[in-house]
This record gives sequence, C-alpha cells and structure tokens, in this order.
Amino acid sequence: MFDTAMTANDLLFLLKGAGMTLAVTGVSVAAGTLMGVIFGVIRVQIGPWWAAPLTFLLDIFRSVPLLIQLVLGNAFQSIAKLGWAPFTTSCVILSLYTAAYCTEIVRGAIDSVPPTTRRAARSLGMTWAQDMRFIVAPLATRIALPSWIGLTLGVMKDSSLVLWLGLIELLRASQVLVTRLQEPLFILSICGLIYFLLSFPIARLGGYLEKRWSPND
Amino acid sequence: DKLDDIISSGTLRCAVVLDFPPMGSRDANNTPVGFDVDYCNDLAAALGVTAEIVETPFPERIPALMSGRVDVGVASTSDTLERAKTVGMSVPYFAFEMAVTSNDKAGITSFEGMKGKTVGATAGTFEAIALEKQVKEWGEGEFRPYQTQADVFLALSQGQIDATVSTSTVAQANVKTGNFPGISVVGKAPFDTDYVALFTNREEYGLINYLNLFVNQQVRTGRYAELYEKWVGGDLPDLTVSGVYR
Amino acid sequence: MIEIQNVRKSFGSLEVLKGIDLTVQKGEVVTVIGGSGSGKSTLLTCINGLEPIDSGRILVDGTEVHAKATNLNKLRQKIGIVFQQWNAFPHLTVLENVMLAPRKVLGMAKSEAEAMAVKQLTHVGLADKLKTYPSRMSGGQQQRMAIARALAMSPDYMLFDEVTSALDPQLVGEVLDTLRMLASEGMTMICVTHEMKFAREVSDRVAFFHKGVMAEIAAPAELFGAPKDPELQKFLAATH
Amino acid sequence: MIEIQNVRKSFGSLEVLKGIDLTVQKGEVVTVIGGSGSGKSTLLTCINGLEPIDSGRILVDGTEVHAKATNLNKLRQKIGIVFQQWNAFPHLTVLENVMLAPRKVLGMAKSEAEAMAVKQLTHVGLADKLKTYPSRMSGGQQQRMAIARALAMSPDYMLFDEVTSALDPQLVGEVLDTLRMLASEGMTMICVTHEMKFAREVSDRVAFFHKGVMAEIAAPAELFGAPKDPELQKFLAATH
Amino acid sequence: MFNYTFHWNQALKALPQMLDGALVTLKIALLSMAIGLAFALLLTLFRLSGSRILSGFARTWIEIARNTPALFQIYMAHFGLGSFGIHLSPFTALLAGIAFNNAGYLAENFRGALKAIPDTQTRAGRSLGMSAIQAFRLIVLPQMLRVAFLPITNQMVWAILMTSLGVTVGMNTDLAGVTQELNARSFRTFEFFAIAAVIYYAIAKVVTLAARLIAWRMFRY
Ligand SMILES: Nc1ncnc2c1ncn2[C@@H]1O[C@H](COP(=O)(O)OP(=O)(O)OP(=O)(O)O)[C@@H](O)[C@H]1O
Ligand SMILES: Nc1ncnc2c1ncn2[C@@H]1O[C@H](COP(=O)(O)OP(=O)(O)OP(=O)(O)O)[C@@H](O)[C@H]1O
Ligand SMILES: [Mg+2]
Ligand SMILES: [Mg+2]
Repeated sequence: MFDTAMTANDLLFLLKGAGMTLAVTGVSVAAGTLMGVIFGVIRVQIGPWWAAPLTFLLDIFRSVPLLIQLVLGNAFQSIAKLGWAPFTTSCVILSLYTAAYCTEIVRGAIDSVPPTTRRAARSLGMTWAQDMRFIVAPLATRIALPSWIGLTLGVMKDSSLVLWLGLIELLRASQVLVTRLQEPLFILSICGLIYFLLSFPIARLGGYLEKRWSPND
Repeated sequence: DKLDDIISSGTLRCAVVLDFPPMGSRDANNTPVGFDVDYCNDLAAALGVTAEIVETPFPERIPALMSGRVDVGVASTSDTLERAKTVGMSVPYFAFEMAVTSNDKAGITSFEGMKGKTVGATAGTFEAIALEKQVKEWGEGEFRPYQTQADVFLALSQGQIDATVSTSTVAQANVKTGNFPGISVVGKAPFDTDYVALFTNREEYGLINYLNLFVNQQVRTGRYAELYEKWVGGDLPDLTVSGVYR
Repeated sequence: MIEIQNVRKSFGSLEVLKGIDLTVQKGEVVTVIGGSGSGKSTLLTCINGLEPIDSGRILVDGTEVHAKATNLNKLRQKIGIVFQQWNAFPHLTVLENVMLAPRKVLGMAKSEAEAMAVKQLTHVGLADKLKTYPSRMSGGQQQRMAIARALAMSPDYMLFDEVTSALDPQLVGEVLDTLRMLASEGMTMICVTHEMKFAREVSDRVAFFHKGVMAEIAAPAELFGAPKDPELQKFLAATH
Repeated sequence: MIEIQNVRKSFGSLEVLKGIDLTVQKGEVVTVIGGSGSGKSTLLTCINGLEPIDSGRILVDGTEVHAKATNLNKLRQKIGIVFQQWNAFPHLTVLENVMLAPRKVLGMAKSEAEAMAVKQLTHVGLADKLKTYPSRMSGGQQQRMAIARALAMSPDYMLFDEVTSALDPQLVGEVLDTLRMLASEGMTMICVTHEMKFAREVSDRVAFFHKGVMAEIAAPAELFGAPKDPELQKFLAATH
Repeated sequence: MFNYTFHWNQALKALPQMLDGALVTLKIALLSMAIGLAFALLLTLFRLSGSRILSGFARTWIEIARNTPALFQIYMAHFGLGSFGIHLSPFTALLAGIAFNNAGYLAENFRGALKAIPDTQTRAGRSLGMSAIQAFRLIVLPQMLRVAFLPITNQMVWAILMTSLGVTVGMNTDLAGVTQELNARSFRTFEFFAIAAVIYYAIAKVVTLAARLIAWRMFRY
C-alpha cells in the first residue's frame, strides 16, 4: 500500500528517538515525583499559609508554556555557565514541571485520607513518621495513582518540546526523516502511532486501576 | 584565555546547524556533513586539536556558546550589528547571495513576482528579516517564518507558500536533491549579500583574532575555493567589501 | 489513675471545656453523658494528648500529659481509644489492622504480634474474620475490630467515644456486649455514650456534661434516680 | 380514565409485573401498597410510558400508551408524576423549576407561565420560596415543589411514588397534607405509599402488590379491616 | 559567575510588540476553546448515540487527541494536511490543532460530568412531557457545565500554553512567535523569554480569576 523510501535503518532512527523520549520522560518523572512527594508533604504539613511561597513558585511552572520554560531555562544555565548538556537542561526543567503537578496530586491524595483514620493511628502510639508510612502512604497512593499516570503520560507527550534544545527525540527524529525523505504524512503517522503505542497501554492501566480501586476494598 | 583552553584541552567544539544543506546536513547514515562541518575540522587541524561537532538548531546556537558547551560557532550566522551586541563575530568566512525559489504552480518568475503572494523564510535569518520588510513595503501578500530551513521547503513544495527567499546555495542544494518536485530557482533577490561569520564569546579577543587570521588563511591557501567547489560549485563569492576595512 | 484538674480548652473563641475536674481510679468505669457539642469528645482527645489544652493539668499515672517532656507516643500506648466513626485502616486485613501497632510501635516479632492479635480478635468475637478487609464487614464488626486493635497494645486505660452511635440499631448490642465484657474484666474505662441503659448497668459513676461543664457526677442509681441538676433532668426526660 | 389490562413487564430474566389489571376512574384515588421490589414503581413508570411493557395494554383516556403512533410527550402532559427521590432541577430556582415545562413544552408566554407557577407554588405553600434554589430547601419543601411542578402542566392524572419515604419523619406531614388537599379537590391519583394511615384516609381503593401480582384490591375499610390475602395479612402485621 | 550583562532596557522596548502578540495568543485560545467546546459536545453526543460508527469516530478522535503530543497535532494540521493539498495558514493550523486537542480532552471531561448527573433528572424532565432533546438541553446540559466547569477552566489555561507551539508552523504574530523573532534578531534569549514568561503567567492568572468570577456568578445554586 505504501510506496516509501523509508528503510529499516530509518525506522531504527525513529525508535532511537522514541528511546530518547522515554529516557527524558523516565528521568523527569522519577525526579519530579520525588520532589512532588516531598513538596506535597511539606505543603500539607506546614499549611497553606506558610506554603504560599512554594505554591506560588510551583504555580509558575503550571502557568507558563513549557516551550518558554525550556528556552528560558537553557538561556539561564548558559548565562550562569553551568555548562549543562541539553539532555540535562531538559530533564531539570521537565522535572520541575512534573514536580509542580505532582505536588498538587500528592497534596490532594494526603488530604483525602480521613483525619479520623490518622487520629486512630496516632492514638495507637504511632509516631508521625509511622503514621505517614503505614497508613497515609498506602491510602494516598491509591488515590493518587490514576492522576499520576495521567501526569506521566502528559510529561511523555510534552517531552516532545525538548527538540527545541536540539535533542533528537521521537518527533525531532521524524522531522529529520521528513526533511530527507519528503513523506511528511507517512512518517508523521508512524510517529503518532509510536506515541500512541507508548501511551495507550499506560492510559489503559490507569483506567483499570481507577476502576479497580475506586470502590476501594 | 579560551584559545589556551582549547589548545590544552585538545578538542574544539563547534556549534553547527545540521538542517541547512549544503552548509550542514546529515547523510543517509545520519552523520553530519557539509561545508561548515569541514570548516570546523580545518580549524581544529590548524589549532592542532580534534574537532567535535555539536548539533544545534538555529535558536540553540547562542545558549550553547554562553553555557560553554561549544567553543566556536561555525553555523552560517549573519554578522548583524544587533547580534554583535551579544556575541563576538569574526570577519566573514562565507557570503550568501539570495535567490528566489518558487512553486511552479504560482507562476512567479522574478523577485517582483512575489508581490501579493504568500512567501516564507527561516525565522530570524538575514533573508527572513529583509523579506518581511519587503512584504510590508509592498503592502500586500503574507510572510511566514518557519523554524527550520527544511520546513520552509516542505511548505513550499506543498504549496503552503508560493515562494521563498533563501541563500542561493541552499536553494540550489534543495532543488538538486529532487526531493521537492515542482519547485525551481527563478532568480536573484536584490538583497545585500549576507555575510556570515564565525562567532565566539564577545570578550575573547585572542580567539577572535585567531579566527580572523584563520579565515584569511583559508582564502589565501585556496582551501576556501576548494570547499566551495566541493559543496556548492559555481562562482566563488567575494568575502570583501570594496571601499572599507574590516 | 487519670487525674483531670481544672482543664480548660477553646477552639478559637469557643470555650469547649470550662474547667473540668475528674479523677478516675484504677478499675473504675466512668460513663459520660450529655448533649451534642457539650465537650465530651474533646475531653477524651485531651486525655491522650491528641488535642492540646489551654490551662489545667491532666495526669495519667502521675505523668503530665501536656508537659513538654512527656513522650506522647509512649503515653498513648497505655491509653486505648475507640472513636465514634469507624477507623479501620481500609488497606489492611482485620488481622493486619490489629498487628500493625504492636509490631511497629512496640517492636514485637511478627509471630508474637500475630498471636496477640488473634487473641484479642477472638476476645471480641472476630476470630473467623482474620483475613477479611474492613469494607466487607458491618459497622459493628468494624467497631469491635477497633476495640481489639486498641486492646492489642495492652493498654491500662480505655476511652470509648460513642462507639455505637453510628451503628444500625441491630448492631449496637454486639458492641455494647463487648464493652460489658471489658468492664467485667476490670478494665479502667471512660465511656462517652448515649445508651442510658448501658450507662446505668456498667458504670461505677456517671458524669453529665453540659456546655463544657461537668454539671453532675454520681453513681448511676443516684444520677438517674434523683437527678439534681435541672439541665440533667431535662436531658433525661428528653432521652427517655 | 386509566385502564391497565393484563400488563406484563420483565427486566432481563426478572418478571416484575405478572399480568396487572386495574382501572382507575376519573376522580378516583387509588393507593398502592406492598413490599419492596413488588413492582409498584415499575407500574407507575409504565403508565406514563417511561418504561416499555412486554405485553398487555395501558389506556389513558382511551389512548394506548405503548402504541407506536402515540405521541408520548403529549400524553405525559396530562399525567403528572412525582418520584421518591427529590427530582428538583438543582440549577434552577423554585420558580424556574415550575415554569420550565409550561414554557418549553406547552409554549406558554413567560408572564403566563410565571402566573401559573406562582399559583401552584402558593397552592402547595411555597409562595415565599420563589427565588430559592432547591439545595437550600428541606426535602419536604422539595417534594412539594415537585408536586407544584407537575400541577403546573394542568395534568388530568397524578401519580405519586412514595413521595414521603425519603423524608425525615417531621417533614412527612406537610407533604401528606398537600396530597390530601389534592384528593379533596377531586384530582385523579394513584399513590404508592408506605403510610398506612394516609392510605386508609384518602383512598377510594387500596391495592396490595406482592411479587409483581396485584394480590388484593378493595376499599380501605375492607382491605385494612378484613384482609383476605395471607401475604397482605403478614404485611399489615409487620407494618403496624 | 555571571559575566553576562542583561540588556533589560532594550528588551523592554519591545514590550508593546509583545503585548500585541499576547492579544493574538488570547484570541487563538478563546477561539479554540469555543470550537473545542462545540466539538466536544458533538463528540459526547456521538458517544451516546448508540451508533457504532459515530461512537467509534468519537472514541478515535478522543484517543488520538489525548495520546499524542499537542505539538504533533499542530504539526500534523499544517504539514500533514498539506500533503493532501489542504493548506491551512499558520493561524488556522494552530487553531485547528488546539481545537482538536481541546475537543478530545473536553469530551472526556463531559463524559465524566454526564455520569455525575443522575438518570432521575432526565426522567423527571421526560415525565413533564419534554422531548429527549429538550430534557438534555434544558436539564442535563446546564448541570453538566457546572460539573465540568473546573476542567474547562484548566483546559483554557492549557489552550493558552499550547498557542506557544504555533512557532513550529510559521506563526509569528502570537506572543511566542513575536518573542522568538525578537530573540533570533538579537540573541537576547533570556531577556525576551523572561518577559514572555511573565506575560503568559499573567494571562493564565487573569483567565483563572475570570473563570472563578464567572463560576461564582453563574452557579448560584
Ligand atoms: N477541631 C475543632 N475545631 C473547632 N471546633 C471544634 C473542633 N472539635 C470540636 N469543636 C467544637 O467543640 C464543641 C464540642 O465538641 P465535642 O465534639 O467535644 O462535643 P461532643 O460533646 O462530643 O458532641 P457529640 O455528642 O455531638 O459528639 C462543638 O461545638 C464543636 O463544634
Ligand atoms: N431499570 C431496572 N433494571 C433492572 N431491574 C429493575 C429496574 N428497575 C427496577 N428493577 C427491579 O424490578 C423490581 C421491582 O422494582 P420496583 O422499583 O418496581 O419495586 P417497588 O415495588 O417500587 O419497590 P420499592 O418499595 O423498594 O420502591 C425490583 O426487583 C428491582 O430491582
Ligand atoms: Mg463527640
Ligand atoms: Mg419504588
């Protein structure tokens, strides 16, 4: 059906791009989640007033286009002579971006654990940390997981913007091939399909877990 | 200073734009090739170090330099006064003539024929700035900047735009590939010659001095003509302007 | 011995406890009755230090609960508390619910904690529910599990805060029976309750709270038979 | 006149109505009693065509409800129905709730619809709540509003499905009073209810449903005084 | 650490130009929301229609919109359609891309919102003699909008952020386009993009605030 000049080599090139997408996503989601959990716990712990500066700071990452953040972050690291490779810069910005969203998820999830349940734990002589670890963490994880999966998918898609800094991820790899082979529709369709194949199973897993855990046993 | 740093580190890192044939592009194995790539290799050889090509999209050239990820830009960068406020430019190492390429269906045969049509160019380039000004002057038609040269030609061959002004080298290289059916170079654009320079940090006088001499040597030794023949072909553009020093 | 001395406590501008004095001896069962919002729950949460107090003192076995130096986590191990709302940990089975604190707080070995949990669950009649998740149990069963969970810490005192009031009428009996059993075993208990019959039956003394004041305290026969406080008279007339 | 002739209806494999026959004359008040799941609600929703039936016929003023040719939207204008769950439209004020259908379905002018709505709301005692949103009202007030909303379409028949059973006991009275008033005004009504006293008082006839069968139907004095069906006897014993 | 001198003066001179760009950005975002909402509604109805073809179409749209990058969708709207000879101007391509994305996400939100409206509401409407369409329009839709209002607001903020992707299809009049052009001319990346970031942040906040105000006025119940 398709008469294409695309070679297996080129497909490999695309898949390498997909690998870069996954690498950027993986690093950013891991670091962002870690930060998000820490910030989220801090926010719940010190209350909305004291956390206001943190909230404001994180809100910036949710109110400015990621593209602008990336370019700005890159310009900043260059001015500050940090000498980061584009991969590092991308991961740093994307991590903060992820953390901003993750903080909200974590905060909501912790708030959703009924205070009476936490009281019961403390009444048994558990310390704050034990309460957090054995009661809050497992319960909050169930609440947070579907949104967290949504966030992960979001970051994977948004990571396409790192092409702006010269990283050859999936979308950039497709553009390179489009430049050489001049078959935009075909190559872009493959690119879209790969994105779809990367995210669809995770999306389904999210839906499944949501269904499974929402009545909660 | 930086010159010493390069020599003692043993590598020269050049910022090169790789979707700008014939100056920089990728071959079928996706390895970097082009005039700028060779030029960087020559510079490295002169310094007695090995070259490292760092691919940078157009917008990434300066941040890469500022952050110290590259030492020198060999990236077809027009030496505008505006930019010289930010980075240090060498004397021109290459000069572009501007050519009009049009989609055959648009029926454009000259620069003037673009009046009232939809035209495009690579955002922020010398020719894009000049062309946008021209469209405004004509008072009709539309100008569209694209982020890469490749996108401009893609848009042109799809008929999204009717014509483009680009450096003649790029125009010829693209038409020659045969990748873009239905487009052809139809004439010269009466813009000033676009002189492009090597660039590095503004305050690195020692290095800038070296770069100036290197450009001079390339012309003197005939290497410039040789590279030009290899990648572009045809009349060798003059790198000097009569009546003034630089 | 729990000694409550002139305890005052406000939420914002609302004074909820207006100088409460009460001493509960080892082995004694004191029930607390009173209208909604009279401060009963607040008193209980002050006793185990979940809420700070504004003035006065609370001593448990001579340790001042709200003193800076007091290790509250340690103190709470000897005061079991069961709340009105069922507080099962929904992600753990019944057995795990009961084992958790002995293991993590007391540092018991798994087998020891399990033995203790099984013992207490058998005690409250849930021996056949060990592997069940709380959501699959009735409210009465969840409350009994909460009691077992508190007992598994081998507390010296137990506080009960209207443990039956969120239950369907037919489930109230099974929980009250469990409380009766504990009382008969000599546990020191403070029970906040609306079940007058129960209060009359098991209490050594009954305290009546009204608007943050302990308006009357007496043996049940006396308090129910010849209430002196006019508010208490009204309250008893309304509830029966 | 509503004529129900040998109506059968199943949900999947569960037969909910097993051949019901019932004729309700103009001006008559028929109450329907029976255990949960006996098919009472289903019958009502079949009468105004919200649910299809499997066999039999339902005629309202001679029009067959489930015939293909019947314009159900038209037919429903003459059959008002009020459900057990309060079905106030939460996004509209009380007045707008009542005005909506007259305006959009009957095409009344705004002023006319408003006059009608005010009249009906006054009728059910809500004249002072016109601008209130349903969420700010008690369940009893919401039910009365639902009645006014149905009446505003000037229906010939009214169907009531346990309109008081989701209400707090102290609110039941006000809604029943509204029903009594309607009955005394000569409205043709079918009321599903658990309020035996009410049924006895207002009904011309009382029907007892059991497992999809209309087991007994008679004047209230007879049905309550000398129930013949053994299930009805059991049912009455349990409810009183 | 910094041997870079900021040229804020020069950058601020371009502020009027950038604010003009911000207006274009806002315009695209609003338009794309209007179109997106209309299509989302249509997709929701398709899904409810019971027709396999229509609901399949809706599901495909929604899955693609949600599972591929917005940048990809916009690029596709320009160069993908371009290879069929369908030529959208950068403005239209950007608008189409964002509206496509909005419609997909909003339709998914609507589905959730629809679930939150009990069946009994439709029933109550139907028993008053309303047709199915009337019951949906007069009873279900207004309530659905309330439930979906917060997600709609979030999507609006997203739409604003997405407009920045227009630079990839030759958009040069919106805020990101203007900024990028100024940057290419002078290489003063940090200054220009910092100003752009502030403006984007301000727009996002104003929109959020406006939405809160609207919600407060609209949903009195
Ligand atoms: N955390 C809190 N913050 C503010 N006010 C509170 C808090 N906890 C309780 N209150 C208020 O303190 C008063 C006493 O509450 P408390 O729960 O002790 O009453 P109670 O006697 O247990 O009533 P009930 O029988 O309803 O449980 C009430 O008016 C209540 O609203
Ligand atoms: N939409 C439906 N789908 C499937 N089963 C239904 C549906 N509606 C009702 N049923 C079933 O039909 C039977 C009769 O229901 P119906 O609501 O008519 O009973 P009822 O007499 O009104 O009971 P109640 O007093 O509880 O309201 C019940 O078993 C019920 O579960
Ligand atoms: Mg209480
Ligand atoms: Mg019913």
